[in-house]
Order: sequence, then C-alpha cells, then structure tokens
Amino acid sequence: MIDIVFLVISVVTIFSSLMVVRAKKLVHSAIYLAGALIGTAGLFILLKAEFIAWVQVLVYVGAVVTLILFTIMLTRKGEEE
Amino acid sequence: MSYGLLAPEIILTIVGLVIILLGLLITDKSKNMIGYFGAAGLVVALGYVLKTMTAEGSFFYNALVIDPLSQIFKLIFLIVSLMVVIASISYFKDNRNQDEYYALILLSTVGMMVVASANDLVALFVGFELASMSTYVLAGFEKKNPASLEAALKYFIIGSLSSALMLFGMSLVYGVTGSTNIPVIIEFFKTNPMMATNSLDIIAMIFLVAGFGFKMALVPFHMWAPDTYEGSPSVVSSLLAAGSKKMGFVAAFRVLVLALVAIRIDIQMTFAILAVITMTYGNIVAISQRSIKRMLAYSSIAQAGYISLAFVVMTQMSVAGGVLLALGHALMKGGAFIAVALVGYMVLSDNRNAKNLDDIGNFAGLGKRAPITAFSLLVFFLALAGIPPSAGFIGKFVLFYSITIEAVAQASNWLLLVVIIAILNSALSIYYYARVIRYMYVLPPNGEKIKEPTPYVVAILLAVIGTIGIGIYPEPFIQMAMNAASVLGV
Amino acid sequence: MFSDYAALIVLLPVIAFVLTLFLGKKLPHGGAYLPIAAIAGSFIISLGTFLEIYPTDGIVQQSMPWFAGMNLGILIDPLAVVMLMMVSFVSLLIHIYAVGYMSHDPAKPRYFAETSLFTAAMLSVILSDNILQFFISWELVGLCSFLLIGFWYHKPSAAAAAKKAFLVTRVGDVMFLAGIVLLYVNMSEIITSRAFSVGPENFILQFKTMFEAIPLINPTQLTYITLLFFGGAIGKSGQFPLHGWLPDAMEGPTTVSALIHAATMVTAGVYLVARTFPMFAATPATLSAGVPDSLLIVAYVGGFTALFAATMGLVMNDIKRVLAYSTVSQLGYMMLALGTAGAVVGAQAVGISMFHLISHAFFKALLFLCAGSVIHAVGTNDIREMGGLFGKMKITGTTMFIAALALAGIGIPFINIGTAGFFSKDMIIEKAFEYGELKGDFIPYAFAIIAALLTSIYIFRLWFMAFTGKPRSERHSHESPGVMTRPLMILALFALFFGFAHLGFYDYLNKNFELMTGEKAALEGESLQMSPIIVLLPVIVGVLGLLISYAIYHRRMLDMSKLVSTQNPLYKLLLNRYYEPKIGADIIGVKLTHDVVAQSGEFVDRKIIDGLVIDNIIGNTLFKLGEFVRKLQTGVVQNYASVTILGIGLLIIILRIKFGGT
Amino acid sequence: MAALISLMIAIPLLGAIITFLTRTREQARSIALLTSGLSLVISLILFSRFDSSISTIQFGESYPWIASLGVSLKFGLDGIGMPLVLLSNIVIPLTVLFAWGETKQANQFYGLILLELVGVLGVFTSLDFFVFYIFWEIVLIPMYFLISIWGGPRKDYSAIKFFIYTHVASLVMLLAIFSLYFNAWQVSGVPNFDMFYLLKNYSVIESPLLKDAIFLALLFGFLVKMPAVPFHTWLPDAHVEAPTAGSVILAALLLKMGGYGLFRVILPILPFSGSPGKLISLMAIIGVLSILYGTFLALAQRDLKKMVAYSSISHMGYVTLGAAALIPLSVSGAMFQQFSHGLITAVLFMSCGVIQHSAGTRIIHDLGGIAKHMPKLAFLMLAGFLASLGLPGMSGFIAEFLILVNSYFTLPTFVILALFGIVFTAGYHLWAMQRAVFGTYNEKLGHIHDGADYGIASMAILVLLIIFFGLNPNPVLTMMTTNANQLLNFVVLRGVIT
Amino acid sequence: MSLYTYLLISAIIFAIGAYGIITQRSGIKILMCIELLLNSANLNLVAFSSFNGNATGQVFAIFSIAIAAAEAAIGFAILVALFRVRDTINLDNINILRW
Repeated sequence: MIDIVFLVISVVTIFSSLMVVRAKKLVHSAIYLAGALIGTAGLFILLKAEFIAWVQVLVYVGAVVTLILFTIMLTRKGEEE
Repeated sequence: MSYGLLAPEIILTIVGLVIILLGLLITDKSKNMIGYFGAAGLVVALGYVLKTMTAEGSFFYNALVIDPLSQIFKLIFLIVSLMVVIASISYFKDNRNQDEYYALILLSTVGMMVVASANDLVALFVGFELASMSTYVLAGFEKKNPASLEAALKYFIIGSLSSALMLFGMSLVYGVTGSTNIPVIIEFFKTNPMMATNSLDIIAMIFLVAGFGFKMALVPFHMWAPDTYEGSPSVVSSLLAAGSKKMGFVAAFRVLVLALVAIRIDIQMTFAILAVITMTYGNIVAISQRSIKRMLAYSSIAQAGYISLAFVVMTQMSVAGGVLLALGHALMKGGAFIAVALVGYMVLSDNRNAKNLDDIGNFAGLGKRAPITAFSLLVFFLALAGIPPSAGFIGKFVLFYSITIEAVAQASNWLLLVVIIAILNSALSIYYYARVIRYMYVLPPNGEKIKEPTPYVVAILLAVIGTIGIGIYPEPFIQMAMNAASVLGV
Repeated sequence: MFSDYAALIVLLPVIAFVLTLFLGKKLPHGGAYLPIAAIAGSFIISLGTFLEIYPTDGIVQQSMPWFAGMNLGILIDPLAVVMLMMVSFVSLLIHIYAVGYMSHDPAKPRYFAETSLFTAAMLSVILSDNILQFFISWELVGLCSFLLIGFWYHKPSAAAAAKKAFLVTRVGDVMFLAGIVLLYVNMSEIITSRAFSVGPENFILQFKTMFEAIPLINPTQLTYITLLFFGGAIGKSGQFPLHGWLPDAMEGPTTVSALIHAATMVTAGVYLVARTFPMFAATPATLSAGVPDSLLIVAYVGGFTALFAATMGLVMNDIKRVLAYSTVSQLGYMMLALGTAGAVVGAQAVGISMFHLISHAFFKALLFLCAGSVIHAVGTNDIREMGGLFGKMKITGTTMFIAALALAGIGIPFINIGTAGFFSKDMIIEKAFEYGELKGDFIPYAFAIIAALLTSIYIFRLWFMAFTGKPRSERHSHESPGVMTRPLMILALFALFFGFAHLGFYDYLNKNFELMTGEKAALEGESLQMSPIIVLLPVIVGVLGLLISYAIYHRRMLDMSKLVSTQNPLYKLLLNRYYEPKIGADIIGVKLTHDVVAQSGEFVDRKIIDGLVIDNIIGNTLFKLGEFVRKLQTGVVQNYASVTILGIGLLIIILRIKFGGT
Repeated sequence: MAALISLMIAIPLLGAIITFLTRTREQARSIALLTSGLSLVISLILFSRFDSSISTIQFGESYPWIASLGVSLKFGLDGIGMPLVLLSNIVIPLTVLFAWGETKQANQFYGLILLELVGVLGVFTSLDFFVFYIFWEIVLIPMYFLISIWGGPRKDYSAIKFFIYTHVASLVMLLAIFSLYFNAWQVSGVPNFDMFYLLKNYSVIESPLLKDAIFLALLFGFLVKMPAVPFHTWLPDAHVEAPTAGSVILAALLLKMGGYGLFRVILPILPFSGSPGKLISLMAIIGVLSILYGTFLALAQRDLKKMVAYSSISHMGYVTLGAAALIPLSVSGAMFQQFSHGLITAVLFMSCGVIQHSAGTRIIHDLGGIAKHMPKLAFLMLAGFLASLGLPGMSGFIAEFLILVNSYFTLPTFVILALFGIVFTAGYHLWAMQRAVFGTYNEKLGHIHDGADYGIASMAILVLLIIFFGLNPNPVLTMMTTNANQLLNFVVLRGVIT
Repeated sequence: MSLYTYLLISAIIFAIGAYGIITQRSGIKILMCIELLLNSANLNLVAFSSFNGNATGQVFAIFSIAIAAAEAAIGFAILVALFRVRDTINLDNINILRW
C-alpha cells in the first residue's frame, strides 16, 4: 500500500518537475512547480517528517509560488508567449 | 557561557538594524551621516577582533567556534567592509536609499563572519546565504543602471545554482556521516577510511567544491565574476572581490581541507589542474581587456588560482600562504576597486553623462590628475604582480615556497611544474598591470587635476598601508597565518 | 746620476702632453715649446745615461710591482739606450721642424700634445722591462698614430686612413696579445711546477725572467709564442700582409709621417723582435736545418716585404706614398737582417738590424721632412706636378739628395767611406749572402739585392722628377724658413756620417743580452770571407739604379709612356697596390664582416630570437589566446550555468576514473 | 659608527622620498645630488676602512626581521661587493649631474634615479637571500618608469619587455632560492635565509639532477640580467628607448647585478653541482658566444646607442668567461671587468645622449663630422670608445687582459675564440667614430652645440677614473683577488680544476 | 522504500532542474528550476534524517526552505527591476556585460 502511494507520489513529483521545464506557458510552469513541491511534501510525510511537509506547503506553495505568479504578472508585456 | 567573543557579530547586527530604523526616521539629507555610523560600528568590531586574535571558544552546541582561523578571516572581512563603507560615504553621497545599503553591507559582513566561525554545516550554509543574499541586492543596487541589474541577475542565478549545489553536497555529507558538525564529520571520515572509495563522498566533495568554488571564482565556476564585477557599483565589486570571495576560501579551508585530508583521497592533481587552469585563464584573458574592472575581475580569478594552490599540497605552510595571500589580496583588490570608483567619480565630474567609467582610456594621465589614487593603484598593481616588498609578494612567496618544499620533499616533478607555471603566470600578469600603469603615468591627462574626496582617499590609503605594511613587516602576519593554519591540524 | 731619473724620459713628454693639451691655446705657437723642451730633456737624460753606462758596460734596471703579479719597470741596456737616443733626437728635430710646418694650423695645441704623447709612448716601449708594459706602450703608440693620422679628421680620407691604421695594426696586436697569453701560461706553469724562482724583484713577464726561462719552455710553444709576437711586429712594422695601412697613413701632416714612418712607430715592430731575439733564436729548427723556425719566417717575411714594397714604390705618384713604401721595404730589410744574420751570427744580428734601423731613421726622417718642405712649397703631393724645384730650394734639394744616396746605400767599398745607408744596408745584404752560403738558401739574398736595385731606382726617380726638369705647375715656390731647414741640415749630417760609427755600434750591441742575463745567450758564428764581387754588388746596384733613373727621368732617354699606362696590366696591378685596399677593406672589412656576418647576426637576433620566439610565439600567441578565450564569456547566463554544471560533471568523471568505487 | 651600510642605503631612500615631494626642478636635483653624494661619501669611508687582505665579510650588520621564515636584514661587504658599491655610488651622482637639465617631471625623474641607487646598493650589500631578492626586484620598478615615461618612441614595448623578461628570470631564480632554503632547513631544522648558509648547504643535496636544476635556475636568473646571449634581446630595445640616465644606470649598474650573482652565488656552488664540468663548459660557451655575437651585432647597427648596447653584451661576455675559467686571477679579472665596464659604458651612453640631444639623431649615417662643432664631446667620446675597445692604459684593458690570460689555463679554446672578437670590437668602435664624429660635417644637421657643461663634466670625471683605474687597478683589484682566491679554494679542494 | 529510492528521486529532480537551468531562456523559469534543485536537496536531507535516525537533517531542511523562500523573493525582485529598465526577462538578451 505504502509502496503504491510512494510510487504515485514520486511519479507525480517527477512528472511535475519535468513539466516545469517543458511547459510552454510560464503560468503552467508555476502550477507544475506547485505540484512538484506538494509532491515532495508528500514524500516528506512518507518519511515521517510531517512538520517539514507542512512548512514546505506553507512556505513554498503558499509564498514562493504566489511570488512567482506575481512576478509573471508584473513582467508580462502584451502578448508574450 | 559567555557570548563575549561573538560581540563583533552582535555589534554589527545591531548597528545594521539600527541603521534601517534610522533610515525610516531621519531626513534624506542627514542620511549622509549613516555611513560614518556604520564605519564606527565596524571599527569597534575590528578592534574587538584584534583584541581577541588568539582567543578560543565555541558556541551554540559547537556550531560556531572562535579560533585563530576564524579571527584572521574576520579581520579580513572587517577591514574590507570598513574600506568599502568609508569609500561608499563618497560613492553613495546624497543617495536616498543609502541606509539600506549600509545595513546590507553590515549584514553581509556578519554573514561572512559567521562562515568564518562556522563549525557546523548548517551554520555555514546560513552564513553563506546571508552574505550572498545581501550581496545580490548590493550588486543590483543601482536600480536605474541596466549593467548593475544584469550583474546582479547573473550573480544571483549562478549564486543560487551554486547554493543549491552546495546544499545538495552538504546533504550527501550529512547522509554519509549522519552529522552536520564539521569535527564529527572529519572524525567519521578518519575512522572509516573504507568510505574513501564510496562515490557519494566524491560527489559530495565535488558539490562542495562547486559551491565554494563559485565564491572563490575558480574555473569553471568563475563565469559570473567578470560580468558581476564589471556591472556592479565599484564599491560593491570591491566588497565582492575582496570580501565575499574570501568567504569561499575560509569555507573551503574549514571543510574541504580537513575532509579531503580525512578521506585521504589523493586529489592533489585535480586541484593542481584547477588551480593552474584558473590562474592561466585569468591572466590570459585579462591581457586583452579594456575595462579596468573587468581586468581586475580576471586578475582576481588568477589570484584565486594562486590561493587555491594551498589545497594542492595542504601543508600548514601552504595553508598559511593561502591565508596570507587572501589577506593581501583583500587589501590590494579591495583598494584597487575603490580606486576605480574614484576614477569613475573623476570622469563623472568631467562629464555627467559619461559612459564606460572604467574604460582604460579614463586612466590616461591619472598620475597627474589624481596623484594619490594613481600611486595607490601602482602599489596595488605591483603588489598583485608579486613585486616585493608587498603583501602580494609575501603571500605568494610563502605559498609558492611551501609548494616547492613539497615538490622537493616528494621528489615530484609535476608539482615543481605547477610552481613554475604559477611563477610564469605571475610574470605574465605584469603585462596587463603595466599597461594600466603606462596609461596612468605615461600618457597625457585628458582633464584637469581633481580634488580627491577624502573618504575615498582614506579608504585607499588604508589599503596601501596594509599592503606595504605587510610587505615590510610580515612577521606578525605570518605568525597569524601559521596559527590559523595550525587550527586545521594539517 | 742620469740613470736614476730614467723614468723622466717618459714622464717629461707625458707632462708636456697634459700641459699642452690644456694650456696650449694660451701659449705661443700652440705651446710647441713645451714638448720640445720635454723631449730635449728626454734626449739629454738618454744621452747622459748612455754616457754613464757605456764605459762600464752597465745597464739600468728599475722595477716596481704593479697589479696581479705584473710589474712596471725600466730596462736600459745597449739596445734600449741607442734607440732612446735616436728616438728622442729625431723626435726633437721633427718637433722643431713642425713649429714651422704647422704654423698655420689652428689645431696646433692638439697637434703638439698628441705628438708629445706619441713620443712618450714610443720611449716607453723602448724602456719597458717587461712584455706587458711593452704591449701597453705599444698600443698607446698605435692610439697616437690613430689620432695623428686622423689629425685632419674633417677630411674623410684622413678619418678612414686613421681607422685603417688602427684596425690593421690591431690585427697584429691581437696576435701579440695572444703571444703574451701563451707566454704567461707557460711561464706560470714553469713557475709553479719546476720550482723556478720568481721573487719580488723578478716578475713573471719581465724580459729577464723570460730569458732565463727559455730553456724550460716547451719548444713548440716557444715557436708559437715568438710567431705570435712576430705577428704583432708585422702589424706594427707594416710587413706583408699587414702593410696596407702604412701608405694610407700619409693622410696625416707630413711631420707626422716623418715621426711615424721614420723614427718611431714602425720601428717598434723591429724593436720587438730585437728585444725578444733570444726567444726567436731558441726556437727549434724543423723547417730548415740549422735555422730556428721563427728566424726563418722572420727572414722570409722581411725579405719578401722588402721586394714587394719596393715594386709599388716604383709607380706611386704621391711623393709621400713613395716614401711610405720605401719605409715598408726598409723595414723588411731590418727583419731580414734579424732573420738571416740571426741564423748565422746569433745575437749580433740585433746590432746589424738596429744599425740599419737608426741610420734609416735619420735618412728617412730627412726624406720626409724634405718632402714636407716641398709640399709646403708647391702645395701638392703629386710628383708629376713638381719639377725644377732645385733652383728655388737649394737646401731642400741638397739634403734630400743626400738622403736619397743614403737610402740607396751609395758608398765606396773597401775603404769604408760612404753614407749611413751604405754601411748598414750592405752589412745586411752581406749577411744574407753569408746565410745563403752557410744554409744553402739564397732566396733572402735574392730578395735583398733586387730590392736594393728597385730602391735606388724609385728614390732617384722621385728626386729627379721633383727637382730637375721644367716646372710643371704655375705655383710660386720658395725655400722653407730656417726653423724647417735647419733640422734638415742636421739630419743630413747624420745621414752622411753616422755610418762611421758602425764598428763601435756593433760591438756595443753585441753585449746586450749578456749584460741582462749574465750569460752568453746565443750561438756565435765564424765570419766568412766574402768575395769582392759580393761586397761590391750592393753598391753596384745602387749606382745602377741612380743611372737608370737619371736616364729615364732626367735625360728622358727612354719613353716610358708605353710602360706607364693603365693598359699595362703589371703597371695597373702595381698602381692598385696589388688590389690590397680592395681585398682588405672592401671585401674582408665591409662585405664579409659587415654585410655577411654582422647582417646575418642581426637577422638572427631581430627576426628569429626576438621576432619569432619572443614577440610572435610568446607574445602574440598569448594575446591571441586571450582574445579567443575571452569570447567564451558570452554574456548569456545560461551558458555560465552550463559551464558550471559541465565542470562538475567533468570533475566527477575524472575522479571516478581515478578512484573507481561504486 | 656601526650601521654605515644601512645608513648608506637609507640616505638615498630618504632622498628619493623627499625628491618625489619637491615641487621645483632645482630642489629636486639638488636633493638628488646631495643625497647621492652623501651616499658616495659613506661608501668612500667604507672603502677607506676596508681591509683588502681578508676575504671575510666586513662592516656586517644584522637586524631581525621575519623570524618565522628565518629572514633577517643582514648587510655586509667583502671584496666582491665593495667595488660595486663604490661603482654605484660613483655612477649615480654623475648621472644626476649629467641629467642636470632634465625638465620633464623632474622630481619623479631624480627620485627614480635615487631609488635605483637604493636597489643596487641593497643587492650588492645584502647577505640574506630573501632581502637580496627583494632588492633585486625593486630595481626593476624605477627602471620601468624611467624607460616608459622618459623613453623614446617605442618605449612601451621596450619597457614592458624589459620588465617581464627580467622578472621572469628573477622568478626562476626565486624557485632555486626556495629549494636552497628548504634544503638548508632540512639539514638544520631551523629556517634561515642567510646567503652563505644556504650556499654552504648546497653540497648536502643528494640528487645530482636537483643540484643541476637549482644551479641552472640561478644561472638563468643571473645570465638574463647580465645579459648573456641568447637571453639578451631585452637589452638593445631597453637601451635604445631609455633616456640617457636610464641607459647609464641600466648598463653601468643593473647589468652588474647579474655578474655579481655569478661571483656571489654561482661560483661557491659550482664545484658541488651535479656535473661541474658540463656546467663550466656551458658558462664558457655562453660567455664566448656573448663576446662574439655582441661584437658582430654591434657591427651591424646603424643606431649609435644600439651599437653601444650590443657592445655591453659583448663586454659582459668576458665576465662570464672569466668566471667560468675558475682561476683566481681570471675571476678577479671578471670582477674588475664589471667595475671597469660600469665606468666605461656610462661614458658611452652619455656620449650617445649628448649627441641625440644636440644633433637630434643617433643614426650613424645621419651624423658625420660632429667633432667640428662638438670638440669636447668628441674628445671624451673618443676616450670612452678607446677604453671600450680595450686600449691599454684604461681600465678595460686590465680586466680583459687578466681574463684572457688567466682563462687560457682552463679554457684555451674559448680564449682563442674570444681573441678573434678583439679586432672586430676595435672595428665597430672606430667605424662609428669615423662615420659619426669625424669626416666632413654633415650640413643637414644645422648648427649644433657642444654638450652642456655639467654633462661634459661628469663624462670627464668618468674618463679620469677610467684612466686612473687603468693605470692603478690595485685599490679595487686587490680586494677582488683576495676574495677570488677564497672563492676558488673550494674549487681546488673539490678537484674541479687541478 | 530504501534510502536509495529517495535518493534516486532526488537525483532525478536535481537533474531536471539542472537541465532546465541550462536550456531555458526565461529568467522566471530558471528561478523555478533553482527551486527544484533546492527541493531535491531538501528531499535528500529529510530522507537521510529519517534513515539516520537523527533530526539534524530536518532542522537543516527547515533552514533551507526558509532561505530558499528569501532567495526567491530577492531573485524575483531583481527580475522585476530588470524588467523595468530592459523591458524583457529573456536572458538571451541580457548580455551587455560580456567578454
């Protein structure tokens, strides 16, 4: 059971990471980044580091990704990408 | 447990925070006083470090230690910061945001000092990042200047990449040894020599080399340095080249030297190749530069190459030589960048809209236009080229000499070859220094004599006195460096 | 009493040199009286010394240590004292003459200073008691000749001649120096290995020490040493093949020519061989039985030069050039005497040679001064433009005729009446014959007798062309002033009567080397009874030459235009001096040395060592490399990151390969 | 007074600093002349108190400096150093006097000259290898400036070439010093940079290869400075472009540092090197090569100054040859050649300077007959040229004579080769005189003036000294011989020569 | 789930991040890739911490997350500032400093 969960989470994480790079639109990249980070948080939970997982979600997903989205908004000019 | 020995860090942190607070309260006009305040804080900290040069202590569960190695590097960082701050009093005169500037300088200095004292990978990382992040901002401090921002961006990207690499390396080290405390790590490696063939160790070490090498600007982790030094405000370049760079060295001394000795990997050759490539690359590329800052950046890379020779043989003498050269280089390069800042000021006072402030053409006739600056630059250049009596000479002397000793002791021809290449390199470097000297003293000036602003002059003369002083009376400094090296027990 | 002050013989003219050089401008006649007084002083001391040592057969030796085991010293033995008297006396007369001759020259002070130094140097050569001091003085003589030949330095030909004189004699000097090097090495080996004593009074390069060590020196080495010395003498005395500088040296003032070519410089070479004669005589005989090798070579070189130079004397048109070749030729006789007579009568040869040297000094100085007087009067050197001068210049004409007689060696044999040259030259020719009889080698004799005929022809050709016939130029000519003619008359007296001193002279000089070393130095040959024809022959050829010249140049009995034309290859060869200036100066001096060797050296230096290695390979390559590597810094940050990551990858791979592991 | 040597070095140093700070030309040159004159006085005092009969160090001084490296400030003089100290102190005041009329940045000009004096005095007196090296390097800097500020058209190229070339050589030498130091340290366990101590311990090194490597590195350092063919190409360029004062100092003093190194460092260790025979041959070959090559190259030059520069190479070849011969008198001859060449070459370069100044050119073909308008110069120049071509009665002859005569014992072939050079040496000197000074006056030059009085005066003093030491070399030669004998005691003991 | 599985995942993420940094042109994307790198390091730390049985790794990870956030803030601030003066964040065009 744990194995399957682990497998799913890791596949999601790796896929999301890959899509961060491969996505055409910056916004999609940012969403995938959030996915990858959350996936990692999942792995943290599997590693019995629940506190770190929470910090990860709060700080990364909550703060960093938001920051990224803001930046994308601020640096968008016309019909870029 | 008394935290007295950490007083310099504490003082600087408080002064930095007070400066931010002051910035909110006082008028833009009176902000020009903040620089003096910062300088005063640095002087106090410096005095304290000088007083405790030989002190020993350890704090926060052995995460920070005070020992001769940490003290001599703190000395370097504080002197550089002091020079930079004093020079900035002129450079950022009437700048509305100078409160932030000084606060950042002080905080980055604290970061560097933490690295110097770090006895734990966590503390090391935190200090590293503190210093780095402050300097990212400082590099881009001229927000209207595309070059400054570009410099900051490049610095930031390569810097974060390196931090990530370093962190990754640290995580591997932690994984292998189960601890982040450096002495424990070393002990672990010592008692488990079988691990030496474990590729995780090697990968970890290389990641650490990459992380520190970024700060040291070793080839191939140097690419950011010329661009950043060129684009940043000259005083910040001074801080980067003279101070922040040394942070990489102290970290490398703390971790790498010991770890490598402990792992007993014979990576002499690898380091030798890195060092040789670094110095040769730096010197060769420096020859054809027209921008003085860029030239100084490449020369800085070359100097990093010399200093990293200390890792090749890793004897007490060689580490002492590396420390001495680091000290000397901090003074020489820091002073040189500040002098370049002064030239930029001079050019701007000729023509407010001048571009390419650091173009070599602006140095024509500097000997007449700004005699103190020109003379100081002359001293710095000759010292960088290793001409006695100067700090550069003493450092190189001890360093090259320690390697020759090893070469003779090991009857190793290639080590001797390394020294010869290093020596030829240092001769080659004269070529581009002399070019600037020629501009300063031989070519006719293209402007009137200027009055050199006192803060700049004070900062530069500080460096000149240090450079020549170490050259003339090197004994205490050699002792200090030897003590520092003895901490490592190599 | 005089001998105690022997050092003053040299020092007086030196002092005069310094004083004249700095004060001459302020003194009347350019300070001419200073050197005259000084040289007169030298002459008086020389004479006084002679009078002191002659009766007692004494010699004067004074020596003091100099540097590195060398010494400075004075040696006055018979050989030296006669030379001293001759040199100081002739030099004195020439100086007096010069007061008149140079009266119009603005650079008189320099002239008198230089001649004074020149005399001092020559006197120092004579006085030296060691070979090093000898060499130093010898070189100073060369220097002064350089200065004096180039006295009118603004004339390019004079500057060139001065340079040539110095360089050609320098070739000889280097050989001389090499000889000294070799001698020194041998001497010091003898001293260290064979317990040969050298004390504080007995220095390594002193003649006395050298002569004592002769038996200990390796004979082959001795031959080398003496031949190298002779090389020096060849240069200084203008012997073949280093004779070329001497005729060119006529570019200086005529008084200088008189001083250099009559009395002093050129005789130094002969004096060198005479001075070191015991060494020459001690060389082994390998080339010809019974004749020491070095003497044989001296004889041949001297004999050949005597003839060779005389042939060129026949065709020269410059009055001074004729005399110059005559000098070369006569010096050849002196060398010949040292060689041939040395082989048969040993050290007596020195006396024979020196007697000719001194008599030659008188008549040749006279010839030059007369020539000077003529030139002074007609303003040209070319004898083709002179003629009929005898009517206007009786004193000059007469004295010059006397000198010519002396040069041709005219006299009456058997009753021993004749000019100085008669005694001295006939003795040499007779000894050459004796040598031929004893050693079965008549070649030197043939050289000598043919040269004697030619000598007579060319000198009377000169006299007849200048003083008889119709004047060939419009120039008003007149007799020279008294200050010039009086020395002529004095010299003429010597040229006429000096010969009668020959027996005493030979006796005195024969003792020379015994006095110095205290032992008999060389072999003694028994005198040969000569047939009358041999005794008469030299005079016969002399008179014959006079008659031929009279016939051709005075009476015009033969038309010479066929012979004397550039169509005649022989004439052309002679007129071009056997192409010696061309070969020596142009081909060896300029083409080979300068254009080929030096320029190719320059090429190697600038283009290869400097250009290729330093600038191109090291300098440019580094710069180009810098320019290339610089481009790697693209300014694009992703590339930077790539380099970083690639670098890490590379490091990992390297270390993995090196250490393996999992 | 104990600290005479350090006083002698300190006075010009102080003078240099003051000179830099002066504002007017008069002040600058007076202070320069005064301080260099004071230094001369001290050196004369030293000279008069010097005992020529002993070979040990006299007037020794020692102050602690960098204890951890075993460096101390040791100064002292012996027969090797004393004459050169005297020479330096003679040449520098005369150079200042010669350059009395300098107007361009006069304070810097005279200050740099004084700094040169400090440097060479330091080199010739220091007995600690570290200190020796420091002075050795210091000398480069003022010379670099003298060439690059006051130099001719290609001064940049020449100055940098001079600097890098000689600097590389010094660094190679530094490597050898390291090895010596380390070796001595291993022997005693105490760090010590004392020169004699390091040299004494050279023989302890085991590997013959390493010994030779150290030897060659040191030799290279000195030969470049001398300079010897084929490491000479920096010299003609530097000389041609340098101002007269710079050329004088360069040729008269800086080149002597190389020769000094031969006597001070090379000869004591030569017998203990791995293959002494080969190294001696090497030195002899380089010496003779320099003599002949320098001569022929001088023959090819069109520029008077360049010709003199090549003649320097040729003359310094005698020093190498004499040193390589390892005979006491050849070695002292070589030392004397250094002293004598210092005086002679100064006159030659001053002559070139005066001609350049007056006639505006130094190209021999463009000159001609200048004796007409410059009689004093022509006279002194002639004297210098004659001294340079080895005319007896002048100091050059004594030196060359001693070298040639004594080197013949051990190196006969080389001496014979060297003798060939003599004729050509005379050749180019006289050729230049004939073309440039004598002959018809070249009217294209316009009306030119004779040299200024101070220049002529300093040249005249030098000529007098040349003649004085040519007639009486003993004042310096005796002390040289004493030390040469002591140096070669080693050699004989070692059996390198018998 | 052995330690090496986690290390493998971390290595893969690291590789992807590195790949992104090399290939991408947008400054923002590169910053995101750097976050990925840091993330992989954090994963390492936590994994090691968990398998080594001591909490130091987790502590380290917390520090690193906090620092990464701060770093990101600075990075984006620089990007925005640069955008204001250069009107682009395409890093290929940001190369006035070179050679």
